[in-house]
Amino acid sequence: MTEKKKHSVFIEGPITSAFIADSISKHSKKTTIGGHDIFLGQVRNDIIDNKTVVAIDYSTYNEMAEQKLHEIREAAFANYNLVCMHIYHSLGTVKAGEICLFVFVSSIHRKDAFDACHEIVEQIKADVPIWGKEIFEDASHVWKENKS
Amino acid sequence: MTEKKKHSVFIEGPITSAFIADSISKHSKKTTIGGHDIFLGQVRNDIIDNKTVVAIDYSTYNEMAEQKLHEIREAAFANYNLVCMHIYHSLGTVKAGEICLFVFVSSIHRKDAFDACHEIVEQIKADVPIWGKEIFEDASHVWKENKS
Amino acid sequence: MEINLLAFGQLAEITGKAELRILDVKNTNELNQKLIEQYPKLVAFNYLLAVNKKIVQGNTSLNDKDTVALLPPFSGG
Amino acid sequence: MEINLLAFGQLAEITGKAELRILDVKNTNELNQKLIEQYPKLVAFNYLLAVNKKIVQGNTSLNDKDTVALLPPFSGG
Repeated sequence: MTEKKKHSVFIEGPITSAFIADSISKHSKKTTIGGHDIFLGQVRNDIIDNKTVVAIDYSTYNEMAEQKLHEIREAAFANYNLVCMHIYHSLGTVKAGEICLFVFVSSIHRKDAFDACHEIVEQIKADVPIWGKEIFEDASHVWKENKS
Repeated sequence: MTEKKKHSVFIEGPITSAFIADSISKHSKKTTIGGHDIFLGQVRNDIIDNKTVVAIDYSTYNEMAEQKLHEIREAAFANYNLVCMHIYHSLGTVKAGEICLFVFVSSIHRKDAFDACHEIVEQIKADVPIWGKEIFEDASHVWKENKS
Repeated sequence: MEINLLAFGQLAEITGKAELRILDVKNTNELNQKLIEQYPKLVAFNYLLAVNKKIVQGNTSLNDKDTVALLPPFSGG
Repeated sequence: MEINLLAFGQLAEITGKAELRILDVKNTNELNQKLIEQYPKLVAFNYLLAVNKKIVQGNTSLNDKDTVALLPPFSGG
């Protein structure tokens, strides 16, 4: 098994810019890193049937999601030359304009970080059991569905 | 001409995580954005001929760099569906572990942000007149050269 | 025998509960049959089944105490 | 006629100054010739020329008050 540190992926509510800044600054001691690629998913105020999305309420099948994320993580380390990677996803309510997903990939040379980050984000969207309920101003909702 | 806001790309010294956090949080009012891709270049403590790089001292041909960066920016907006983009690069001394490049691309759908961010970083490295002098512990130096 | 059924997202709205006990189903075909009888809305619904956290395709036999999850289309990120 | 020559990075180390006046060169070939006479180390050096902020390839004529920059390989990022 690897020695990569494990922490919970899920965060209650939005991912704050202070949290992201703190993650970035923790990497200043890892001086083999030459590039970081960071993806942030932000909740859009989409208009669906004339109603505006004001928030997304996220839920998950936690045990299965953690297992799937572990597989995604192991595959990324096997396929790319990475120094480290971190994935955080919100649960509960995230308002339009707030951050719900934070994928942070660091490598010696930039290409690994770019390619791995993009692939990880696609895998999270396609394979991890997380559901987003889009909430409108009038408190009605629809269930979001990711397109492949 | 476009209405995209222009600000200076160059920052004296390292780009701090507080600066990055502030940039991220400014985007929470742009609620058409669904994804951000951020690239951060970090100074590595490479070992060259048994000597360890402790910092890079960056200089530029400012007028030409600003013009080239303007072209890169215009091309990215022409070729991708972007909501906004920002480029910051350090001048002067940036120590190993500190951030020297910050490219921040935001779009409605993630693919535009990913593709544009990667392309912009490659163009900055290949086409913008910036030079990095790698400084060793003993204050001697070598000039860095980007590989294509 | 008894299986533990978990329903997520929109499927939990249809079943009315996030967790149910289901008795006497030998495989996923029988389970789907039973669920559709109980919740006719499921017929029109596109979902996957996970048995003990692994997604299964086609008819799969079930054992006592298995956990089966009804997974609507994912929408994380 | 006079051109304004800018030298950057390692090239400024070779010329000893970031900015020089060069007299009586009609084109970039003449300029390169003159520079190599003055700074023999430049022979081995790979650099580009920008005339008024535009990179030029091949021999290019120069006008009075043009700004020519000596650009060593870039290493930003």
